[in-house]
Amino acid sequence: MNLPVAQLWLIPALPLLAAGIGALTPRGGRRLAATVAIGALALSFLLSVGALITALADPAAHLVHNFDWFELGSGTLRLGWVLDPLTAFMAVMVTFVGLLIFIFSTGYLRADANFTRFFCFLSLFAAAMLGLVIANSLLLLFICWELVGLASYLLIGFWFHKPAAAAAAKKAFITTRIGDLGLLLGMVWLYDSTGSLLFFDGGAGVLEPAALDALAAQATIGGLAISTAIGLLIFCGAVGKSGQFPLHVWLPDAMEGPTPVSALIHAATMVAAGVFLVARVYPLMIADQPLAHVPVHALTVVAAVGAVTALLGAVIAIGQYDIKRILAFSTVSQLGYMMLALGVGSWVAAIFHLLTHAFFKALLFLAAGSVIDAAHHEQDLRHLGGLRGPMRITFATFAIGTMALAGVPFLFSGFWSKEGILHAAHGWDVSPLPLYAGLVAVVLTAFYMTRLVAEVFHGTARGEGAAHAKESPPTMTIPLLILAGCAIALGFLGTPAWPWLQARLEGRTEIHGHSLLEGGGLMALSILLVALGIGAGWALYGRRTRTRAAAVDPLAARIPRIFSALTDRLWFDELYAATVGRLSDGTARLADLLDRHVWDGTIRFLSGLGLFAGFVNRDADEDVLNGGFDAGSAGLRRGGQAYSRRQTGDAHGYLRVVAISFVVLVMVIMLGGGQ
Amino acid sequence: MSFGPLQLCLLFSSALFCVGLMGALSRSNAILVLLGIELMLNAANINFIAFWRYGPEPSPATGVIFVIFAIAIAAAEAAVGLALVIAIYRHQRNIRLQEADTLKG
Amino acid sequence: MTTAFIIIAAATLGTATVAMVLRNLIHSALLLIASWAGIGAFYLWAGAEFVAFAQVLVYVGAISMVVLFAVLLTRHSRSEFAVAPDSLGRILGGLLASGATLGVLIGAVLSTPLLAPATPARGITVRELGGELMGPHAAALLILGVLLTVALLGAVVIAASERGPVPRPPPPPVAVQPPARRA
Amino acid sequence: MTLPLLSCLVFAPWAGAVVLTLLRRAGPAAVRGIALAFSLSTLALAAIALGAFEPSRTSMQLVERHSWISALNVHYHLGMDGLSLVLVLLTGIIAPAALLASWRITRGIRLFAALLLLLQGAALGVFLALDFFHWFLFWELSLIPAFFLIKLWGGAGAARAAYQFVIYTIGGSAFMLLGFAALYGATGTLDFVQLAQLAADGLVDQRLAALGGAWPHVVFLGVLLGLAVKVPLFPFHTWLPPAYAEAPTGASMFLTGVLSKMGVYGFLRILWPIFPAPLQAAAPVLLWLALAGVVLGAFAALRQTDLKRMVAYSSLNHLSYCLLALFAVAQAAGSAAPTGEAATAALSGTVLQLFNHGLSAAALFHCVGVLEARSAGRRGLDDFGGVRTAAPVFAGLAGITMFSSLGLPGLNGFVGEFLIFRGVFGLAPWAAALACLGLLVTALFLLTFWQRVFHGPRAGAAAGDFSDLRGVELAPLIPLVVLMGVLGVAPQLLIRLFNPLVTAWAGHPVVP
Repeated sequence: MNLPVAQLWLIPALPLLAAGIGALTPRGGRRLAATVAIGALALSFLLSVGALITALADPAAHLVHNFDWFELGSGTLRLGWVLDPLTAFMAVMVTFVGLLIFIFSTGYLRADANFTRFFCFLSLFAAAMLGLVIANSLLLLFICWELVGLASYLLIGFWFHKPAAAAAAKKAFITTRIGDLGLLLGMVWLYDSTGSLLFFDGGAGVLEPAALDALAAQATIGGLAISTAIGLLIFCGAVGKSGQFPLHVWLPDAMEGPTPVSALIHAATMVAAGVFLVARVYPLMIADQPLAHVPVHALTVVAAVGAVTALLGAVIAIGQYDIKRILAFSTVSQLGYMMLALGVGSWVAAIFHLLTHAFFKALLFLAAGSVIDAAHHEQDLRHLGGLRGPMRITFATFAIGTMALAGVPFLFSGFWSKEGILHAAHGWDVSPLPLYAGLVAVVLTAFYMTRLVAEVFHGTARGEGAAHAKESPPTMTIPLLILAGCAIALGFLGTPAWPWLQARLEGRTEIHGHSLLEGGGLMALSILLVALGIGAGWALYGRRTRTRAAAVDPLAARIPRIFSALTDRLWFDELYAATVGRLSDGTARLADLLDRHVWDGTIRFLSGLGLFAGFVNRDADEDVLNGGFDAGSAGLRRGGQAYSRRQTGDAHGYLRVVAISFVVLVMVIMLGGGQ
Repeated sequence: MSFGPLQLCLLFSSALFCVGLMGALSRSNAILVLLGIELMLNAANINFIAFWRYGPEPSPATGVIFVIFAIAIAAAEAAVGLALVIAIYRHQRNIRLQEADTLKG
Repeated sequence: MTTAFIIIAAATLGTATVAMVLRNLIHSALLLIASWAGIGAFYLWAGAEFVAFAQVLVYVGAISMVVLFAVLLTRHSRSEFAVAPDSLGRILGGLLASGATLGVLIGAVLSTPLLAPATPARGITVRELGGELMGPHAAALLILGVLLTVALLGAVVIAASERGPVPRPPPPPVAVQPPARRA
Repeated sequence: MTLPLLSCLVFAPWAGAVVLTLLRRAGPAAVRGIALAFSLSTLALAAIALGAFEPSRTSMQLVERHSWISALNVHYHLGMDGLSLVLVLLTGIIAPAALLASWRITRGIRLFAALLLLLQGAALGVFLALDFFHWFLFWELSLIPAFFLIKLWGGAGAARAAYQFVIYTIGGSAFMLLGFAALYGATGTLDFVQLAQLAADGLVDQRLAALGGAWPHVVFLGVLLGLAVKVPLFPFHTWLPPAYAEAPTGASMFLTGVLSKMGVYGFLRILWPIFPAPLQAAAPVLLWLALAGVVLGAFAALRQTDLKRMVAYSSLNHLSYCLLALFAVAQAAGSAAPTGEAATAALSGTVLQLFNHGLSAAALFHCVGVLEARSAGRRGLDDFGGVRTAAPVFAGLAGITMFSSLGLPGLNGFVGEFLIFRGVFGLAPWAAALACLGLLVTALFLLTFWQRVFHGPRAGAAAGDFSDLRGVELAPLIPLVVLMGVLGVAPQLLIRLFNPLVTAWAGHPVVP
């Protein structure tokens, strides 16, 4: 089963069609909407598998299909799609995870009045995300990039009658748009410098050597190569979308959306789009590597941002009480890992982690959703507890996800992908700091996940919801089981001993495995750190479980001030509100004041001067232009009254005036030598 | 100082014009005012004919045509004017022009 | 030649002046008719025969009639043809203004060197005049026709006595039958 | 002799106005029907013109040129190129939409419809006239119906806003008239095509210089001022928010959809081709002003609590993008750098943005008008809440309109803005970078609008009986929204009309 590249557009087109049908389906057509959406995505999944088979036949090739969008000057603006292993793996992952989450949603939202609209938006998201994945043009990618942003906005605000959801949706859109503007600028700069936005175009694309050499050769402000500057601007987009520091603040708030949305968009796919973007334009990002004179390489910035984010997300996650927020900060942290991997030069490690993370994080979110649904929308872990008994499947799958995320060795996919990243960071010769950050984050990740599992599933139920929790219906548990299977199995596609996935991504057909003992020291260290994290977590939270909701957190009892800082997310929101928010408010106020008083006032002043020259007017009090206008008409009216008093109605008088004027006129002409 | 026919005609028309003007200015009866104005119009017509006939650049028919049109318009004017006089009379039971000042400011 | 002109001018001016001074309206109107006839004579003297005929037809024939009708329609009683004497101030003002106008006009005429032509322009035949009127001036003639029509209609509308709508006779009283009461 | 298509285009709405004036007895339904038929005539005739139009020719097409006042060398000269065609199409779409949006007006509907038709004819005249004499007549004539529409059907402060609008614009136009009088004195012609040709040969500057003194500057600044007030260019925009806010919905739609395009059209048709050198000299300053319009316009919108004023400021912001692109091109016109592609992109973006802004701003005003109609004239940001719950269809269409306005890819607004940014970046990179701020703030205030009015629990005027869109309220919105989607996916439909033209302009900036 092969899918030729020319037909690649079918993959996003099918969900798009489903979204269109969903938009027109009345509220009652729940079954129809869900069937169409799931059916379309299932077909897309099959097509993606076909595309993967095509791509793996020649993994080094970038199959492209480009077409004209519109005329521009003497040429045309062209878009297109590309098929290579990166695209194909991503498409398979998106469609497969998406399919499972769609199925899960039919159970999770079974009681929601806007069920059809939910599937319409989900399909729209899937279409945009798949379009993003197959794009062979930065412009097409940007278009889909914004559309996934739109879908994210709509789905975070799905329960728009809740003010918090509406505010979170807006915050997500605006914050990511800040990054997107960088991407837009990078894109126009790239277009301006190379005259094309196609990635691969038979030698003329921007990711092909001719264009890259030209970009790296030219210098711009601050001694940066153009490719560095463009790369950094494009990275801005990735920072916004992937919730990297300093634009990470929207992602935890985005948890106001329904949980399947959090699983699909804010864990598995969309937030990973930033990583995908950097991986896609990787040739551009590394174009400045040979240049020694460049003050900073693009990838160095990527690595720094990734390291900071990985650490920051993990630290803040420790102090949270909301299940979904813990998972959200965990996502931030894991995305930081991926960026770190990109920055230290191993994009395949990043993509491998992206794929495994998509599965186990989707699993974690869906399992959390199962808990929340069973506990009547209780998300605060202080009010949960003791769910291990009533929710066996959920607990088992959640535990598998936790172990994958924490990096429990050998069996779980997260271990292998994280090892790849740490290995790459170890090999980076610029600075050891990313490695240290990654290692610290390993401990923290294991710690906060252990805390989460202990608080939610062990001990006793501390709330009404948790006390009456029952296992979720099969539409929800079956996707959990499948995802749990993948969270284990996927790791074996990329072990150091048999790195099939990495080789295919890099376009190689032969696989160079090596013994696990190579670099075994690092692996042993990280296993030790995972054990340390889990042990510490268990020691604090597992041995003596919380008994009532109001009890003080054990860690908070030990380091109260630091812990409350973590609970308040290190005050990033407050900081931004006090700086950026204030600045924007102030500018708006200034612009408004300028408008109302300075510009308008100047004009009024000028018009007042004109009026003053015309007739002195003492009554222009209220405001000069209109008051002046009124006064002007009043003056005219007074003059008119004076003249109208001369209108005596006496026809003789008029005629006399005419006669006398005539006489005067003739005399003036004659005496004035008018001849 | 001898007068050519043109000067004579012009003096004649000037005198007629001023007689009409005097009537229009000094009489209060609206009909007489209108008649004075008719006289002034006639004086103007005399000038046209005079210049047509004795002017420095005699032309074939312009003056005559002009006068014919002026007479026609004067007829119209007289008809409308006198109708107005009758309307005024009906309104205020006299035709004293100085009393028809409803439109004063 | 000049004698004829002087006689005509004197008659015209004399009748006009007297007409403007008289108190009796009927007399004034009759004198003015004479004055208009004098102007017609002047046109004949000047060789504009057609204009002379038009003058006689329009002024002596038509406008005089209109004037007389107006005079007759605007008096209170059968014998009241005399108008009230005018105020002295108004007469003086009129005299002053018209005298000044006469002065500047005469001054202007006398001080302007008017080149007399070698030969007076030849007269114009009625045929030529007709050709002119129907040729180059056809449009003006048409417009004039419209103007006259409109003026006529306007004069009729203005002068017609405003008679309100005929009052309707009051409706015959309808016999109101009280509803029959069934007891 | 063929049918004088362009004359028909211009005068058909006026004929409609005359017909409405004569039909004193017609009922409101008949009046609306007749007005709509005449209003739609533009679209029908424009479709015919579209058939006869050859995009590949860059000169004027369907030209009508007759001697009019030979003593002044004034000709009745109409012609159409890609730019005119796009704007005529826009007028053909917006004018019926504005009429439909005013369908429920009961007070003086006959006069209202007649004034709207007069306005439509005047705008078409501006877009098609090629002689300053009647171009200026149309230009000024457009003010009179606009004045009465604002004053008679407007809100509480309408009288004041209307006077301010008219006096301000007439003030600007007076300077323009002065400029053109001097230009006529210097060159002896008022024909745009001839003037542009003279300018291309360098004769306009030469002859103006012959007038001596400050005249060349006075002429240029006069024309600039007249156009700048109309667009408006920052800081000559203060008449705009009150005028747009106080006008009745239909008039606001037409004002922002069509009338605001007249100024930019004037820049492209008059200022740029006839005064290339002075414009280039002034471009650096003008670029800053346009940038201020983009950024401060958006920020000022953020601060507004009156929804109509907010949308009015967004108009300022969007039109300033057009001017930004235009000035960037003008500034770079003489430089040696190869700027052709960037200039083409910037100019294409400008024309596209004109059309797109017309669609989205008119639709936005209609949405605010619907809110007003539902709440007895309230239009404050805090007067509503949860409208999306009460009226989902309305919310959906309004949402698409807003996302189109904030430049979401996939809808029409994006393509124009992308091309403008691409062009401006190639010509003046720092300006493009700063203008990004405008994009961000636009998103911010539109989403604030959306969040406060449509989201949250039902509150304010939406708490009670708030019905969804019905019948004729949908009529103006649906075609606009459909066009937004179609043009977002297939901008080629529009671009093909003017691409050869802007390519020629970008090569050597002389129109036509």
